[in-house]
Amino acid sequence: MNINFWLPLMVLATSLVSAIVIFIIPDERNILRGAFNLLAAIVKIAIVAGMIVGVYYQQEFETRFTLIGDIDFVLRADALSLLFAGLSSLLWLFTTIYAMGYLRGTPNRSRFFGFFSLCVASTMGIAMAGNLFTFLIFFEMLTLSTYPLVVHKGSKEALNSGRTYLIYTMAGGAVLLLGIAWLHSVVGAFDFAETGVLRDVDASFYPTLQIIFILLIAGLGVKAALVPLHGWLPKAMVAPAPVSALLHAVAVVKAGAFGIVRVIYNVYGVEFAASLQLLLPLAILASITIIYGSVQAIRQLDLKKRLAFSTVSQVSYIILGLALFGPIATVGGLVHLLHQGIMKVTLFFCAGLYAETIGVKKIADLSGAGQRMPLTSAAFTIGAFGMIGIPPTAGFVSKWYLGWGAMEAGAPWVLAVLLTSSALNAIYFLPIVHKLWFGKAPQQWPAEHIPFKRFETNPWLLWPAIITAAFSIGAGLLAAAGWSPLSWAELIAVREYLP
Amino acid sequence: MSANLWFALVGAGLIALAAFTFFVQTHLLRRIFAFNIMGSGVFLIMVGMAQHLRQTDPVPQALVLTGIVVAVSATALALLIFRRFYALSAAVTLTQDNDTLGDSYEQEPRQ
Amino acid sequence: MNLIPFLLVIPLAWALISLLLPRLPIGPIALLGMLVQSLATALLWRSVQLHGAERYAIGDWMAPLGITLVADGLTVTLLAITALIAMVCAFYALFYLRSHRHEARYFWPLFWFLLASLNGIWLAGDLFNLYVGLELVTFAAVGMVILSANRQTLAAGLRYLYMALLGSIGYLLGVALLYSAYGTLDMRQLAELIEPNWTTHVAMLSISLGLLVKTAIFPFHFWLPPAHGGALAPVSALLSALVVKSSFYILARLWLDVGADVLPVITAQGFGLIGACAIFYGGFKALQQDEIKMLVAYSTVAQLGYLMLVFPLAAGTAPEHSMLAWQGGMLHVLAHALAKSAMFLSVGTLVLAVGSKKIDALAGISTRIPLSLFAFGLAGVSLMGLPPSGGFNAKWLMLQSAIGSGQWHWVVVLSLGSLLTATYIFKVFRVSFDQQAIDSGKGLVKRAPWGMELSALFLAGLAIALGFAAALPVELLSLPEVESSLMEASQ
Amino acid sequence: MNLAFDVLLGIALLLCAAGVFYSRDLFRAVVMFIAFGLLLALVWVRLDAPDLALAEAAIGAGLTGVLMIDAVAHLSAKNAHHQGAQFDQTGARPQLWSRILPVFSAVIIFILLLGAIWWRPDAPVSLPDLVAESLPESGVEHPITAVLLNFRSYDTLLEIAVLLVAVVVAMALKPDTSEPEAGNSKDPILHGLSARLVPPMLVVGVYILWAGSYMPGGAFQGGAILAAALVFLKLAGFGIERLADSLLRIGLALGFIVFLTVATSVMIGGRPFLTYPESVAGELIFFIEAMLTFSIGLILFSLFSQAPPPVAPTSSLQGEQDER
Amino acid sequence: MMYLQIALICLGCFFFIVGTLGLLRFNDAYSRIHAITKADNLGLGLLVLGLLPSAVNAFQGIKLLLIWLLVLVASATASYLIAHYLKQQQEGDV
Repeated sequence: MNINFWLPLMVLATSLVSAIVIFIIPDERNILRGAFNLLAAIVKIAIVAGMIVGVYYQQEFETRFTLIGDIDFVLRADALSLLFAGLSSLLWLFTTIYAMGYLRGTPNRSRFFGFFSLCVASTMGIAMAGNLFTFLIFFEMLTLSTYPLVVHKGSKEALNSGRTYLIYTMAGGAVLLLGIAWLHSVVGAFDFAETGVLRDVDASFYPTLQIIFILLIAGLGVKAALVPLHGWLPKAMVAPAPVSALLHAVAVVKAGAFGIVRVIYNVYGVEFAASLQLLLPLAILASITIIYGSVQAIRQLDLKKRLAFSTVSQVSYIILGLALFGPIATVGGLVHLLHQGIMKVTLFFCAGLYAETIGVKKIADLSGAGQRMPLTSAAFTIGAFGMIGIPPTAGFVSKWYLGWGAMEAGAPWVLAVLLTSSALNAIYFLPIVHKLWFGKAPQQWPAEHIPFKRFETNPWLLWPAIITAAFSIGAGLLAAAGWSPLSWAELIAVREYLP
Repeated sequence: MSANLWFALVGAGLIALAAFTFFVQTHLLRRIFAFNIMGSGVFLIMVGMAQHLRQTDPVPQALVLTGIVVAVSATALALLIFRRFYALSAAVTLTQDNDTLGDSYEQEPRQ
Repeated sequence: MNLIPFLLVIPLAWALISLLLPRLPIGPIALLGMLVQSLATALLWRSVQLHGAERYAIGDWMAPLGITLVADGLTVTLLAITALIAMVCAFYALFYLRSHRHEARYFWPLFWFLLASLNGIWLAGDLFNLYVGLELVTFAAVGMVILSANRQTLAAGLRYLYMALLGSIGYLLGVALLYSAYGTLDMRQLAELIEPNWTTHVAMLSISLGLLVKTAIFPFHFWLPPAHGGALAPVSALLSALVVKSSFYILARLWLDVGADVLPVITAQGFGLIGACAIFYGGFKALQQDEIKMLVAYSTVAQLGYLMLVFPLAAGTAPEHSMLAWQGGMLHVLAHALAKSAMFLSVGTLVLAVGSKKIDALAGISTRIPLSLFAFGLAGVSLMGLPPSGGFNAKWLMLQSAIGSGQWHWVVVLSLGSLLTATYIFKVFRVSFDQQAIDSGKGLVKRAPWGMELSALFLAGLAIALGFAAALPVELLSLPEVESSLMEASQ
Repeated sequence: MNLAFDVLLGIALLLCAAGVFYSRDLFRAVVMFIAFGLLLALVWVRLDAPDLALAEAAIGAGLTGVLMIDAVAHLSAKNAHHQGAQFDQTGARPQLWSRILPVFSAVIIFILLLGAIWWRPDAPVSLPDLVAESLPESGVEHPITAVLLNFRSYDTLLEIAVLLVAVVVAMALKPDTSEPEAGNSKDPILHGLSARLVPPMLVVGVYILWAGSYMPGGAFQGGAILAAALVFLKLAGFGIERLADSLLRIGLALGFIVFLTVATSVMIGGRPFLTYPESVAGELIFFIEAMLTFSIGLILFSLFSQAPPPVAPTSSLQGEQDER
Repeated sequence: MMYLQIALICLGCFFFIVGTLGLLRFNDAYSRIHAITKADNLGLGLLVLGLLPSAVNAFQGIKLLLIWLLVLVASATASYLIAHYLKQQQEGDV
């Protein structure tokens, strides 16, 4: 029972404990609550970093105790889980800072930050789940803790969008539970294994395994916003900016994608899944989502709605990468999971900044915002370029690997999909960038809350956006460096495929 | 066709009759009658069948004795609640249709 | 000095104390009694866990003549749950009854009689003894329902009493037929002697109908919502969590333990069918309620439907599937008991603080009484069967049994049922997050005493903890006593 | 010849029951119900169960009848004649359902019971022999008292608890702001009769209690007669129900307390619960029975006297205030 | 002796029948009470007399007589009470 047993649990505990403490702190005590939040985030990043180093040197971190019958509760930090855990704990720190600035003076702050840390706890749990049962526990906990955040404003519209969110996620959860229960009755209790568990199941079960795969993907697809199941994402934009930034760019959406990664790689094993002809339909579905997401994004007038639809399409890049049978495509998919997170968070931060400082929500009246808020617009431009996949940014790296993987996997049509979607991205992002810098500024901004003091807006909001923009460029430029997300993704891919 | 069996059949008849009344009558007092007579029917079956073609069996008789005492306390309890309910609402039946908490009795004009 | 009789003597003694000496400080006396009771239960739990099931002949007369008390794994678990929930409800009632002077005088004697009869039922191994126990439970429960003697509760009490009496007559008729056919009243001896013939089938049918009426399963459910909705909060918590389960426990014992090989498959599927109807009917009705306590009462009607699914899953299927179903069903009894009592207690606090029973009066309480709402939420999680809770483990076991034995229709019922539960639980949540109501400041909210909020939270926490620590009770539930009968039954 | 009498008795019983259900006037239904009780007592005699005959006559017909008459008397004139005789027109149920289904279900019940009674298998276990066999150790000659107070004494313990709960609920229901009920007018003849009749009733009650250990009789029948005597006194105008509340409570629970203490104290000697030591079994049982008779008498009487008054007391009712 | 007993019991039953006949035929309540109490008491007396010889021992015979005595007193008081109640009813109404 050495330290390696307790580390995964400690990561979870930091946010669970801080959630309970924050719930109790009355609303007015900002400083105490802020201190607790930041402390928890920093401790979490430290532990995750420690584990990353440990995993790099082949150490084992695992918490395990029996739940019921032969099923046990497993929290294991392997390479893949730390990729997602690292991403979310890092971005959580910046989003907490952003949220503290964003929510100053609004009611129910303790309630908000309480559920906010519960959310991070469930995301950590999802990242480090060692088997499907534990994954499901945290998957449902994520739904429960995100609902209060979506309906935080308490307005009629927020409550309705909360209800749609629930209908989708509850139904998804039920389908997922059905799949897991069926799988458990067919195969018995099992943990995630590096190269999948189901290879040696006898042939008579293949059709059932295929149906179970569809159930699992449908359950996870709701959160990964695959085409028919993405309805809740645009509606959830009614939530405050930090919520939509973090949840709908990092936590909730990525949880779905991460689940699909786990199912394909650690439950079925990518070779076995390919042999069951499951990957091709998934790839097609992902491509449809990419195209549909981008087309819808073009039609949107509201900035956050456009970003939401772009998230829908971007997440399907990851699934596309996974669905292509080949190590390089996998690397592309995995690294996009990281890059898309960083870039999308930057874009949402900027959207929140525009709404907060100059009260601009529609894309039409964004013109001339560049002069008024140069730094935010610069961050926005970097994020936009990353989305389109222009070279220096991280987006380009992942799209490059995806294209290369597609060629290597012998699916040229995927390359066509990537090119058209990049073009579509350009169609809906470049006009905004153009309007920002070259548009004519109106005399009076709709609602100028924060005056232009030393910085263009509240520093608490500005700095997170700038740092994440810097990260997205850094991840692009220093991709080849040892510690970059790309090399980490390659490390994972190598272990996933059979030697 | 000993006497015991006949009285057991009479008991069965009583139960059927009382069950019929329980469904049809809505007056609360009549339902207490039905419940009492159904109880007596069950007691008749218990003793009648147990002693049919066998020696007199003290065990069912003891059980029936306990049953009679329990039946009288049940009737007394039902009557108590009914009278208090009647004192408050002057209603003699419980309407089945609206089982929400609001108005769950048949209001009668107070004399 | 065997412990079993003390579980009956302690509550009866305390009932007498609280009846005869009302001027004594009720609070400490009641809590002292509960502590002694829980200690005895814990010791019995320990001894059964170590040495397996115990049989205790009262009056030293052997089985068919005298009455034997049986304490096997399931009984001990139910005893523990009863002691636990009763203790928390007693603690809650101390605070709750401060604002209900009139009811406080006769609450405690009835409370102790109820507890004594529940323990009597869990322990009983004799059919007629179960009848007298059922009657005692019903009278104490009806007494507690009509404590606040106003029109609604009296009507509800009357309807409850009439249906319960009809049910016990049906049960007594079945016992009479069984006795005349087999000559014995002891359940274990009956289990060996029982073989399918006309009298047994009619007897078991009449017992089942009687007990279904007392468990308020779908066609006979209409007495439950007004009774549980109208009663005082601790009373409805006790009723929904424990009293309704006592008749189900007898039904399960009779069908799955005693008459396992007499249970025809069509009857088992029939039970499952009315269970499914109960789940959907209860869910839809709960959705339409505009009073919070009625909503929770209808949710009890729905959740009882889940219990009835144990019969089709456990009867006539392969031994390991029927064992899974038995464990799942009994775990659902525990999880629902904890979650429902937590929900009723938290609703009691909310109603007391907000002053009205309407759901939309609860608007915006998430900021003012967060603890009770949090307890309601945790209890809701367990009712919905969402993962970290006891309810989820029970649903998981039943799903495994249903999938294993290939009964897909029950799988669909299980999943749709929990979705339906989610709809009416989140209906309450939707209201509580409503910001307009908070801003418009609808009426001031009285501060609820801390004791009430904490007891609700404690029970809700236990319901969630059952999600993690389910291995202990489940392993105890399936002690050889139950396993053996289920095993050879389904060969 | 006996069979003819039994058949006649059975048919009379069924007709009496029909009379109870289908007499238009409620008061007439109660009278028929009392007649039904007495006929049933005769049936118990024919079934060779004298104890049950006594109990049925005293408790089933007597006391229940008294409670019923008291309840019906308080109903307003209109309700007393509540129709309910034919199919219930006022009921909200649709015509078809309320007419066909009850008949159909009653017939089904009867047929099922007929089959169950007719094709009854013979019982492998015979309890009466066991009772006869262990009767000597029970300390009582009469088998039914032995079963009630020794072999299955736990049932009787719970049954007394049932009675006690009924009384507690009665006390809970009595609105505390009720003014004492107007005492019955002191009717000279009734007063005189009761003064002369009650003492012999008490003697008979105690005799039946005493006889219970070797011939039909016992605690319940004795208690019922005691209750009848007390009811008689109350009706005759002796204001005896104004016993102090706590005295009444102790009186009610006395039997139960004695039973419980004896049941637990025997355990000190290492014997299981409710095992009377061999030597003193008879005396112990009689002691318990005596206390039980007293308590049952008081309980059954207070079930009659504690009944809530017909008209809600003028002061606004406690219940209403609570219901905000 | 046997024939005497049968004769007495038949006579008793005859009086019972007469009493019941009176109950059914008479029109107002008072005369009906009159008929019932008178005839039944006499009928019961004859019945008891008829059964006395076959009593097992003297004690049982005395008990039979006691029963008759009790019924006499009880029916007398009962009829008085009913008549009294009826009179009050009529005074109340008129």
